[in-house]
Order: sequence, then structure tokens, then C-alpha cells
Amino acid sequence: MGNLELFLPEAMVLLGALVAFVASVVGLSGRTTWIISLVMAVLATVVTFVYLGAQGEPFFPGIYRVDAFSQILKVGVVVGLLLTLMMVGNTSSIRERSRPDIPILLFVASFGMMMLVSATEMLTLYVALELSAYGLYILAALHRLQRAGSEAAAKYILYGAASSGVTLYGISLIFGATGTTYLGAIAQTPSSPLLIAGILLALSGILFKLAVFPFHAWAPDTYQGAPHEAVTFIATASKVAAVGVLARLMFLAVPEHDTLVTTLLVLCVASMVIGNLSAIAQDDLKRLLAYSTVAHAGYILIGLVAFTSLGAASAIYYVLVYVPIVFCAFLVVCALGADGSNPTKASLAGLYQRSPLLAITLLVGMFGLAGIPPTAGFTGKWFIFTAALDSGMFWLVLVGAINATVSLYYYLRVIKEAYLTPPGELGAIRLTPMMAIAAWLAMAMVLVTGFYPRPVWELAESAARALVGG
Amino acid sequence: MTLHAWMVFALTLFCIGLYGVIARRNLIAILIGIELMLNAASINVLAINYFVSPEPAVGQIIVLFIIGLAAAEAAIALSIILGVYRQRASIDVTLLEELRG
Amino acid sequence: MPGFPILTATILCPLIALLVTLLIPGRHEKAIKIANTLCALASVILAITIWAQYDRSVGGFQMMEDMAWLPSFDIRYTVGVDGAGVVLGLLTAIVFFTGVLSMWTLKTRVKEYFAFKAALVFGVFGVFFALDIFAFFFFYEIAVLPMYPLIAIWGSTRKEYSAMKLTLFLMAGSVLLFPGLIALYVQAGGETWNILELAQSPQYTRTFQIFCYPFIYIGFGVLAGMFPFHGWSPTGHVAAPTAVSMLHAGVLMKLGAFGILRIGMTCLPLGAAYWAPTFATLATAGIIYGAFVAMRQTDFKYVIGFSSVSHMGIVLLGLNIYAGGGDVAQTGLDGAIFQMFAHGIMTALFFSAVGFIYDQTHDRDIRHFGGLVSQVPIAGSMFILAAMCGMGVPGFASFWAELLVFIAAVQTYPVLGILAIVGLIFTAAYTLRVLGKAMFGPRNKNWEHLVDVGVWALLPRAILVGVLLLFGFFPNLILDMIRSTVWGP
Amino acid sequence: MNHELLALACVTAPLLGFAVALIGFRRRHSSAAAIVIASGLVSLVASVLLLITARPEAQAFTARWFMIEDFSIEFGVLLDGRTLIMGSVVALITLCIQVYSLYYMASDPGKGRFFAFLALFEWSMLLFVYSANLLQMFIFWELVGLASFLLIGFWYEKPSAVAAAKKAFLMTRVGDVGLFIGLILLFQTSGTLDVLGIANIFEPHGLPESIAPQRIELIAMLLFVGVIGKSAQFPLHTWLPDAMEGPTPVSALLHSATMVAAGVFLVTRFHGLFLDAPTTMTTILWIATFTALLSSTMAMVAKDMKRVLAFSSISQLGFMLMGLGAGSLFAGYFHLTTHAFFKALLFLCAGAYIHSSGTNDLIAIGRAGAARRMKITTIGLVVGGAALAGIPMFAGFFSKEHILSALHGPGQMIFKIGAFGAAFMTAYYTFRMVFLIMRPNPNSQATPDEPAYPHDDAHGPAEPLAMILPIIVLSLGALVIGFFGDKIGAILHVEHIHHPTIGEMAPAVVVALLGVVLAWIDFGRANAKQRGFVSLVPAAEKLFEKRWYIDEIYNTAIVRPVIMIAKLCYGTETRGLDKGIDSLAYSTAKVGREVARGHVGRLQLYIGVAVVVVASLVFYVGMR
Repeated sequence: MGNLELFLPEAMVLLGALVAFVASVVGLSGRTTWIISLVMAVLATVVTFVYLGAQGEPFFPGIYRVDAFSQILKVGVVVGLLLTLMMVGNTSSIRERSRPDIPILLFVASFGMMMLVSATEMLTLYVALELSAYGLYILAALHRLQRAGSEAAAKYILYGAASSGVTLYGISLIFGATGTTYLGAIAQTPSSPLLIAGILLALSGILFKLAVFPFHAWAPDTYQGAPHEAVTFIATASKVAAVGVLARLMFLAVPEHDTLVTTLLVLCVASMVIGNLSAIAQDDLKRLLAYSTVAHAGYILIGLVAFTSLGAASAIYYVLVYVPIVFCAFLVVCALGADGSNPTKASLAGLYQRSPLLAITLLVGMFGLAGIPPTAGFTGKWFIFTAALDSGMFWLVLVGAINATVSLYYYLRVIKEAYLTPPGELGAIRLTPMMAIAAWLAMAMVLVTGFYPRPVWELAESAARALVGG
Repeated sequence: MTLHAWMVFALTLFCIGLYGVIARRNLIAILIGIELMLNAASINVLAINYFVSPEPAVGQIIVLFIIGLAAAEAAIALSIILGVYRQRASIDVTLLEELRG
Repeated sequence: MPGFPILTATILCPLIALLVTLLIPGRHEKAIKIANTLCALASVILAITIWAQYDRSVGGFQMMEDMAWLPSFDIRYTVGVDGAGVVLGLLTAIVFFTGVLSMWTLKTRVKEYFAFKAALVFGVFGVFFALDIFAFFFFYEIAVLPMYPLIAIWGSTRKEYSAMKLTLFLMAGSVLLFPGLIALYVQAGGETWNILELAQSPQYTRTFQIFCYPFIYIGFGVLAGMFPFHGWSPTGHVAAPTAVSMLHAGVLMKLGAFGILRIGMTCLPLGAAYWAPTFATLATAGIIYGAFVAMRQTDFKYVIGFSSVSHMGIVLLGLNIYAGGGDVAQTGLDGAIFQMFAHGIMTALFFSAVGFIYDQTHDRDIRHFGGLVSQVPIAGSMFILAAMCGMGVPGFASFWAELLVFIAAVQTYPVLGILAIVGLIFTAAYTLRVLGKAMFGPRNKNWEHLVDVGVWALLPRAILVGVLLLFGFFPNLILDMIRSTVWGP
Repeated sequence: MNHELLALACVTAPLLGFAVALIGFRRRHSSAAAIVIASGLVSLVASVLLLITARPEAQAFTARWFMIEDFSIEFGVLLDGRTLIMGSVVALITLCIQVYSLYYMASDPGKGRFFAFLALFEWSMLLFVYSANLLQMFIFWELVGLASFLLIGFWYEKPSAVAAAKKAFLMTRVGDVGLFIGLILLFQTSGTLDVLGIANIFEPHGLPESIAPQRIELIAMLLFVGVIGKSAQFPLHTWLPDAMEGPTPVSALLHSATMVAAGVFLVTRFHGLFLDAPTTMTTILWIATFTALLSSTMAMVAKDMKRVLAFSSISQLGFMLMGLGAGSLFAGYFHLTTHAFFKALLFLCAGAYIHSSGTNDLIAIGRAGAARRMKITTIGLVVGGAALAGIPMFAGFFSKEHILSALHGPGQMIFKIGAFGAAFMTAYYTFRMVFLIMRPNPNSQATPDEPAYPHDDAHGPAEPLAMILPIIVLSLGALVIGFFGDKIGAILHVEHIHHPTIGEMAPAVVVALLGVVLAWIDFGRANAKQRGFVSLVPAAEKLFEKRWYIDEIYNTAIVRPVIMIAKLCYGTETRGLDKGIDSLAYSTAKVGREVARGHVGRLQLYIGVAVVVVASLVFYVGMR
């Protein structure tokens, strides 16, 4: 048995789930549950930060590793959790009856995600993968508008289950090719087509989580139909975990890289292109963001296919800053879609008058997604491209940069609606204090990191070192 | 039966499951297809464990986990399918095309 | 004040303006304007101080500041100025200041306007002073993006289309810059982003330079209005509000040319020399093409927009002469930078004159005007002065700039040089066409009610005219400064 | 006297006048006029003093203006024979015209501006003439062009004036381009910008061996292109007749001592260089002779008084260039000087007539009785006309005589014949003008194009002092300047002035008198038809009236193609480049819509695609 203390961050989150569960069972109101959960989330965040430098193995050797890499991504997950929870307070798109359950689901899913980034054994990994998904499946189904919500959830879960089935099958092939389930040991065995095929199949579930082509198609439908808060969480914390596990798999478990890199390269380019092109045509904001997520998964893959420590660091950096950036965008979605409906571009009209704070949040979010300085999105893009060039992928950078330009078009269109169109009949929007705090917090993260990327970057670097070194 | 045969069998099962997922219109049938895929993986693991792995317990543990997870997944999926049925009085997957574009 | 970080202070002026603007509630419009004016004034004073403090006898980069920004990625905040930086910094400050003054009458969404504009100027200052590729590009993009809201909100005439076109066009330039700039870092071994250190890198083989240079040249060239990638510029000019046009043509287009010089030609001299004939040809094509297109335009701002294409062609021609090397390289560079400065001020004057008229008439079709110079003598005279400057009449700053470039061009690329000089005829032709149609000729009775420039509105314009004449009569003021530009790597 | 101070005063006074008048007194017209005239007086006094006290050797007062690289650009004043004479002439004539304008422009709302521009004009011309430096020369060459643009288009609300100004600027700009390139080449070849230095390279010894003859030919040719534009030689002459859209004093200035004189002066300045370029000299001769003949034909039929004078200017400039082209600096320079006087005089007279009759039409002026009312003006007209026609003892006679006798080299016979032809026509059209005004005949066949609108301020004097004084001064000038040939030659350091003998003079005198007589027969005698002998050949008359259709040819051959190219570029821009980029963007968006539409919402399709992709990837991996 290892040092169980290292499990404290996860344990805090699990405790949060339990507390929230108890609170909902004893029949506390949704609001009280929310406040308690928020406190727990803050605690969990603090603990996670405290354990940022932790290192070691809390359980049996080889199955669960706590290192700089896992801890940093856990921070990403809990920050996503915290931000989402802050917004859940005046939640609207989730049906009344289910509101007390939301924190539980969020906590459980976060717990799964945190485990996911630490798992170094395939069964653990698979269990964590499933665990992190179940909460999201249910969350997705809780939409106040049940017709859309159920469709979104059904697609989500069926797609997810199918791809997890493929993943499992892939794991079984890996097991067959190597006779082991420890990631570290897999890399030691000689490469064989069976192993590579197994790894490819095993990646399915993860690529599904990350919404990479060809596993991206659920994203727009689910984003569109699921409750805003659920989508926010899916788009933030879940991405961090997915990148974490993908990086872990690639760097730890793969004996031969060329094939995998080539494959991922194809998927990376396809994701960027399809994501960005499809996003152009969208009117529904959530759907637009879903496609943009697909494209961003492509950008992150650029960093990963560079397959260097630098590349891993840039991918980690990108996904970390991606959390507050995309949160900014979803915060606006939540605030605008207070009645549960999906905000479209038209409902952004005159946002600059109806709520200057929301407008600027949207601006920061969109510029962040587009990678415009001084947001952190710019530095993220810069690092990723540098990493790719460092690995000699000049043309990939070019394709990535072209995509960034295409994406700018639809981001600017969103900004245009918010800043140009007169408000017409639409009234002012009042934000709850917690929402406002969340907005300021996220913006501060985006801008401060944008101007001064050093702390986050150094964390990402140490994470990459831990990843590549071990 | 050899390992090879078992793996071919598992592959066949997997493909049948996949076919079910892709081709059946009934949501429950799709779910069953997914279960088949999981089972194919289980069979693989067991066979490999039997023929290859030095540790006999590993495969069995994995399969136990798979069964548990599959059950949980099925439960959630069924509840969601129930939600679909409430809204549309049908569990035909082709009706789930309102979110698109 | 030794040790006072004057460059950083200058860069911060607009940032302070931005923050103050954000803090002041939107209804206190006057306070916002005053705050911005003060910050702009401060930047002018600082820019003049930089000018005065710069030791020309030593030359090279001075007032360097160096701070770690992201050490593990070798990114540093390094700023420093050479002659070109000093000159263009002053240009920016002047255009910033006069731009703020000329938007004194703005009524709609004052707060946001000044916020975006301050952000833009912040980026511009940063670019002119940065010596680190990352910092350079960081500021570069900051400078470009605010154009979108500035045009799309306060502009006119298909403003949303133009704003989008402009932004996408410039970002398309960045598409080439991303791989180009990062390749510089990677190729040199991934140890530094510092332009001056990179310029020493032995890793930049000729093959690499030849491969990499076009990315940087075209990438920045888009912003410099390089033919045939100039389409955004006139469209953007037309749609932009007055002060934004002033900034846009006056300063922003210089960023592109400056980037080519500072990064492309400094780091990749062999590539630059290899491509110089090609790009010089394109630049000359731009000079003539811009003039011809301007001849057919009926919109004031379109004419000025294409004249910018034409004039920026002169800048690019000068730069390519510099890149090509030879005896007159320095002359070409002198001319190019001088032209950047002169064109910046001149176009600002142009747009401020046109903007003044447009604000009252909401019409920019030159056929709808006539005899403006008798209806609004001062505004008309401003336009005429700018037009003379554009035609390269002696006594105005751009005469010298064009003279130097042409002298160098005739020596280096005789055919191109002569074509470029012939372009002067067409420049005169389109300029006189506008003057003849709108400024002279019979008065149009529709515009008898126009009010002429008042004392306050005269101030920014008088400053611009003064600067044009000052450097027209005493070109050595600026030439000495430019000559201190680092010559080669 | 301190020459340096004098020179400084001479060249800065007009600038000060310009600046003060334009900025401070634009609306206080009389003050502006006073300031400008005072400054003109200062210049005149200074330049005359300089001329009188001139040292035999050239003097240059320069100050470093700035450095380009290690090259110092000097700004300064060069005092030698060529600049001193011309400077005094410029100052004198400008002052006369300024005084004249006091009355002529008295009631114009833009009087202040007018005087300011006159000062600018004078300043530019003086510094051009005095300039010690190629660059300075070019700058003021351009400024002379700018000032004339401003003055030709002075009545800017008149579309024709604006068009004329534009035409003048553009056509001279065409020449300027040649000049500019020529100057750059000259600088490259000689390595110096110093005018004296350049002169020293070429003047005393002929072409140095280090310089290729072809290069000098090229430079000379390019410089001459500039001269063609500025001095309105064929084929860039068409702007000058239109340029009389400006106020008449402007025409007087433009045609005599400034603008057009600048071109000829440039040739005299670099005459040494031109002498080293024989091919160019021959070209100059050809063009000058042709121009002189061409414009004389036009002058014979023009009815507009100013236009007649304008054509005569072109032809006289041709004469000057003929002299210079024949190799005689003195002949060309002398004619430049005398021409300045009598042409200014003629224009001022024309202005006086026009001012009082309200028309430019010769016939109308004559029939309005202007000659009787304005006696002194008419005397001035006769004096000026006689000088122009080359009647013995008048200024033009002497200088023209020198030009004709300079044309004696081998192969120059044809030019000489041309010159005689032009001289004949000059005498003819000059006296046609004089007779049409002095001997109006209401019953003749001549028809005015434009009726007279006599000035309604009849109570004012017909010939106010401000108008008369300059006319008198210039008349005296036109009478006496011809006798100063030797003096001018001495100042120019021309060693051998060839004094034509009576026998040599005779043909020219005969030709001139023939012209006068023919003019008398056609226009002067009682019952003259006043149609001229050209009307016997209607086709020729029409051709001359239409100015040989050169404007039309330019319109078709140059202006239209340029507009076509502009249209083409415009089309390329709007329909090609712009639309291309737009359609790239739009088609991207369109592809985007299609791709998005591909996401049909069917779960099983999504999964199926994923399966296919993954299967093919696995297959690909397995194949490796």
C-alpha cells in the first residue's frame, strides 16, 4: 500500500459528492445544497492546489500514479468543477426536481476525471473513464425541455457506450498482445500490429471524450440539447481529463510512435477543419461552441503529435487555459438562456447595453478561443505551434494557423452580434453575484495568464517532464 | 479451441454487436448491441488470460469489473431511453434527429 | 533620468488610458476624453523625450530594457529603439494624440471607443519597441484586432463587411507569420526569441532563409498593403471612422513594413536579398496599380485608400532596395522609413480633412462636391496640403522620402525605378482629379451650409501640417535619426 | 556691399512675403499686396545690386542643409553671370506684374491669396535660378510648377481654369519625370550635386574620358525632356495655351520670366553638358524648329488675344532653344532676356485691353475701340509687337539676329530655313494682332467669337497708373535691352560675340518686314478682309485653328488608353482581386454549411462513420 494521503484531493471531491448526497437526501433545498457543495468545491480546490507538488503512489504499485502531471490536470478539473458549480446556483435549464442532484453528479464525474488522469493501469483507467462519464450522461438528460434533453442524452450515452465498448475491446487486444495491463509495462513489449490496433481502438473512448473526429459527432447534438451547466462541465473539466489520459496513454504505453502519430495527425487535421467549417454555419451558440470544441481538440492534438516534452507541455498548457476561456463563453450562454432555451446569435443583440459585464466576458472568451492576445489562448496557440515546428511539422502549423483564421470569422460574428446589433426589445440582464464573480474570476484567469503565462506554463512544463520522464 | 479461435469468435461477436448498434432502429436493441461488444471484449480477455497471461486472476477480475460497469451503464441508458419514450412514445432511433446541422 | 524605463512608460500610456477609460463610468464622456487626451499627450511627450535622448552618434539600439517574461520558453520582454523605432514611435504618438483630439465630438459609445482605440495604440507602441519575436507578435495582434470593433461599430458604408474583411485578411497574414516566426526560433536552436541574437545565428542557412523569408514578408506585407494582398486596406479605410482611418493608414500599415524590416530583413538577410527583386517588382506594381485604381474611384476614402496602396509600395520598394544590398541600400532604407513617417502623417491629415467633411455631409462621393475650398476654406486647404504632400511636392516631408527611394531605385533596379517615377504622373493625375472635382470647380449648392474647421478642431490638423512642413524643410532632423537604424545583422 | 547678405535678402524676402501674406493677411487684401510688393522690391533691389557689383568669378554662398550618408546637401545661392542676369530679370518683371495686379485684381475676392501666390512664384523662380545645387534646383523647379498650378487655377470655381491647371501640372510632370531621372543619372555620373562642380566637369575641356558619351547623351536627353515639359515644346506644348485661363498677370509672369523660362534656363545652366552631347543638340534643334513653326501656324489663326501670345511664347521658346541647340549660349540667353521683357509687356497690354473690354477676342477688342481709349497701352502693344516681330532696333531683333546667325554649322541650313519661316510668321501674326486692335473694321469678314462686355466702372480711369506704370517700364525695357547684348555677353563670359554684319542681317529684316506688310494687306489697310491669307486654304485654317488636332490626338492616344488602363485596373480590383477574395471567403462559409449539414443528427450514421474511419486506420496500421 502506498501513501494514501496523496489521494486526498480525490477524496475531498468524493466527500463533496457524499455531502451533497446527504444534503439532498435529508431534503435540504436546492439552494442550500448548492451552497454546501460550493463550500466543498472550494475546499477541494484548495486541497488540490496544496497537493500540486505531490508525488507518489497512493495504492498498489503501478496502477495509480500521483505526479506533477496528474496533479496539475486535477487542478484543471477542480477549477472547472468550481466554476461550473458557481454558475449552477441560479440554474435554469435543469428541471426543478433534479436540481439538488446536480452537485452530486458533478462531484462524482469530477472524481472519475481526477482518477482518470492518475490511472496508469488499463482497468483502473477504464473504470475511471466510465465513472467520469456516468455523471455526465445523467446530467445531460436533466434538461428542463425534456424532449431535446432526452435526445441529447440518448445520443450521448449510446455513442459513449459504443465507443467505450470499442475502447474495451481495444484494451483486450492490448492485453492479448502484451499480457499485461500496466501502461508502463506495455511500452516495454515489442511493437506488433495487434498492439497498435489495440491502442488505436482503445483510444476511441478517449477521443470520444475529447470530441475528436471521427468521434465528434455527438458533441454538437449533445451540446445543443443538454442543459447549459452540463455542457459547461463537459466542455471544461471533461476535456482536461481527456487530454490527460490521452497524453498518458501516448507517452507511457506506446512502444512505437510513428504509426500512432500519423494516425493522430490525420484525425487532428480533420478535427480542425471539420470543426471550424461546421461552426461557421451555426446560429445556435451552444452548437457553435460544440464545433469549436472539436476544432480545439484538433489544436491540442497538434501539441500531442509533436510528441516531445515541449509538445506535451503545450498541450497541457492549452487545455488548462482552455477551461476558463471556454467557461467565459458558456457563462454567457447560461446567463442568456436563463429560461432554458438555447441562445442564438440573435439573442446576443445589444448585449453591450443589456449587460456590459457579460459582453466583455463574451469578448474575452471569444478572443481567447480565437487565440488573440492578450488572452491566454494566444500564448497557448503560440506554444503549440512552436512545439509542432520543433518537431518539424511546418505544414501542420500552417494548417493550424489557417484554421485559426477561419475560426476567427465565426467568433467575430458572435462578438459582432453582442457589440453591434442594437438591443431592440430585449431587456437588461441581471447577473447573480456568484455569476458575476465567476465571470470576473474566469476573465482574470484568461487575461493574467495571457499577459504573464509563466506560472501556468512552468506547471505545464513540470507536468510534461513528469509525463515524459516516467 | 485455440486462442486464435477464441479471438476470432470474440471479433465476430464484436462485429455483430457493432452491426446491431449501427443497423437496429430500436434503442434497446442498440443497447444490446453495445452489451455484445462489451461481452466480446470480456471473452477476449478471458481467453487471453487463459492462454497467455502469467496471472490467472487478472482476466477474471477485469471481466467482473466489465460486468459491473456494463450493468451500471445499462441502467443509466435504460433510464434515459425511458425519458425518450416519455417524450415521443417510441424508442425508434430514427426519431432522434431533431438536433442536427 | 538614467534608468527610467522610458519605452515601457510609453507603451503603458495607452494601457493606462485603457484602464482609466474602463474605470470611468460611461456617462462621464468628457472625463473619458480628457483622460485619453492626457495619456496621449503624455505619450507624445515621452516619444519626443525618446527622440531627444537617443544618442545618434552611437546609433544602434538604445534604451534597452530586458526582463524575463517566460524564461523556460526563452521569452523575454526586451524593448529597445533604433532610429526607425524612434521615428515611428513619434509618429504613433502624434497620430494617437491628434486622433483623440479629432474625435472630440464623438457622441456614441464613447467609453468603448476610447477603450478599443487605446488597446490598439498599446499594441502599436509595443511593436515599434519590441525586440523579442514573441513580444513583437503579441503586440502586433493586439494592434490588429481592435480594428474590428472600431470599424464595425463606429464605421459607415458596409462597415460590418469591411471590418470582417480587414480582420480576416490581416489574420490570413498571421497564418504565414506563425510558421515563419516560430521557424526562426526553432531553426536557431530554440534558445532565444531575441531578434538581435537570432540575427547572429549561424543556423540560418541560405536555403532556410530563402524558404522562410517569403512567409515573413508576405505575412507582414499584407498589413503593409502589399500588392496584390492590399484588398483589405481601401475597404477598411472607407468604412472606418475618421480617427480610426488615421490610425489605420497612418500607423497600422507601418506595422507591416516595420515587421518586414525588423524581423525579416534583420534575421534573414540572405533570404531578403534573394527575394528582393521579386518583391521589389510587386512593390512597383503596387505603386502603379494603386494609382490607376485610385483614378477611377469616386469615393474620397477609396481614393485615399488606394493612394495608400501606392505610397506603401514606395515604402516596400525602398525596403527591398535595402534588402538587395549595394551602395544605395542605406538610401533605400532611409527613404522607406521616411516615407513611412511622412505617409503616416499625410494620410492622417487626409482622413481628418475628409472626415471633417463627411461628418457634416454624410456623403463622400467626389462627384457630389465642388468648390469645397471656398465653402470650407480651412478643411479644403488641409486636404489640398495633404494632396500636395501625396504628389511629392517639395517642401513636404514625403518629397524627400520619395526622392531617396527613387534615387536608390534607379541605381539598383533601373527599370523598376523608372516605372515608379513614372507612377508619379499617375499619382498626380488621380490627386488632381479629386482636387479638381471636389475642392475646386463650381460650388455645389447643397453644401453651402457647411461649417468650417473651428479653432479647436484646427489644432490636431495644424499639428499634422506643421509636422509635414517641418520635416519637409528640415529632412535632416529625421534622416539623422533613421540613419542610426541598425544596418544589417 | 556684402554679397552674402544681399543674396540672402533677395531670396528670402519673397518667402516671407508669401508666408506673412497667406497666413496673416489672407483677408486683408491691401495689406497682403503691400507686403508682397515690398518684398518684391527688396528682391529687385538686392538682385540688381548684386548684378551691378558682380565679381568676375562665380561666387557660391552655401550652407549645409543636411547630410545623406556622408554626402552633404548644400543649400545656397550661386552668383555667376547666368544667375545674376536672370535673377534681376525675374525680380524686375515680377515686381512690374505685382504692381500691375494691384489694379487688375483690385476687386477680386481672392486678392490676398493671389499676391501670396505671386510671392511664392517669385521665390521659387529666384531660388531655382540662383540655386547652387542640383537637388535645390529640382525642388524649386517643382515649386515653380506648383506655384503656376495654383495661379493658373486661381479662379478655381471656373472648371476650365481647374482643367487648365491640372493639364499644366500633369504635362510638366511628364517632363519632370525625365528631368528627375536625368538628374539622378547626372548625380551618379558626376558624383556631385554642386552646379559649379558639374559645370567644371564639362565646360572648359569638353567631355572627360571617364564618362561614356552615350551616358552624357542619355542624361542630356532626359534633362531636355524636362525642358520640353516646362518650356512647352512639342510634344508637351499643349498646356501652355490653356494656361491663360489664369488671371492675365499670371500669364504675363508665366510666359516671360518664370515657369517657361525655367526650362530654357536649365539648358543654359548646363550648356556645357549639352555641348558634349551632339546628338541631343541636334534633337533639340529639330524639336525647337518644329515647335517654332508649329506654334506660329496656330498663332496666325487664333482669335483669342492671350492665345496668340501663348502660341508666340511657344515659338519664341523654340527660338531660344534653337540658339542654344546651335551651340550659342549667348544667343539663347540673350533672347530669353529680351523675350521676358517684351512678352511680359504684351501680356500686360493684353490684360489691360481685356480688363476694359471684357473679352479676349481680338476682333471684339478692336471693335470696342480699346485702342483709342487706351493710348499708352496701345503704344506698349506696338513696341512689344515690334520687338516680338523682330523689327530692327527693337529688343527682339537683336537677339533673334544672334540666333539666326548662330545657325551656321554644317547641316543646319534646314533649321535656318525653318527659323526664317517662323520669323516670318511671327511678324505676320504679331502685326495681325496689332492691326486687328488698332484698325478695327466693323464691316470686315472677321467674326468675333465672343462679344465685348465693356467694364461698367466707366468713371474709373481707362488707364490707371498701376497698370500703366509697368507697361511703361517694360516698354522702355523692350526698347533698350537689345542694346545691352555686349554687356550681357560680358557678364556671361562669352568671349566671341559674333556681330552680324548688315548683309547678314538683311534677310531677317526682309523676312520680318514681309510679314508686317502681309499683315497690313490682310488686316491693316482700309477695307481689308481681315481673314488672313491662311483662309485661302480652308483645310489649313481649320487645322491651325484646331491646333493640329494635337489635343485630340493626345486624348485618343494617351488619355483614353490611360483611362482604359485605369478602368482595367479598377475592374481587376473590384471584379477580380476583391471578388476573388470575397468568393474565397464565401465559398469557405458555404463549404462550412455543407459540412455542418452533413451532421444529420442520425446517431447510427455518426457511429458508422466513426467505425469506418477507425477500421480503415486500423487496416492501414495492419498493412504497415
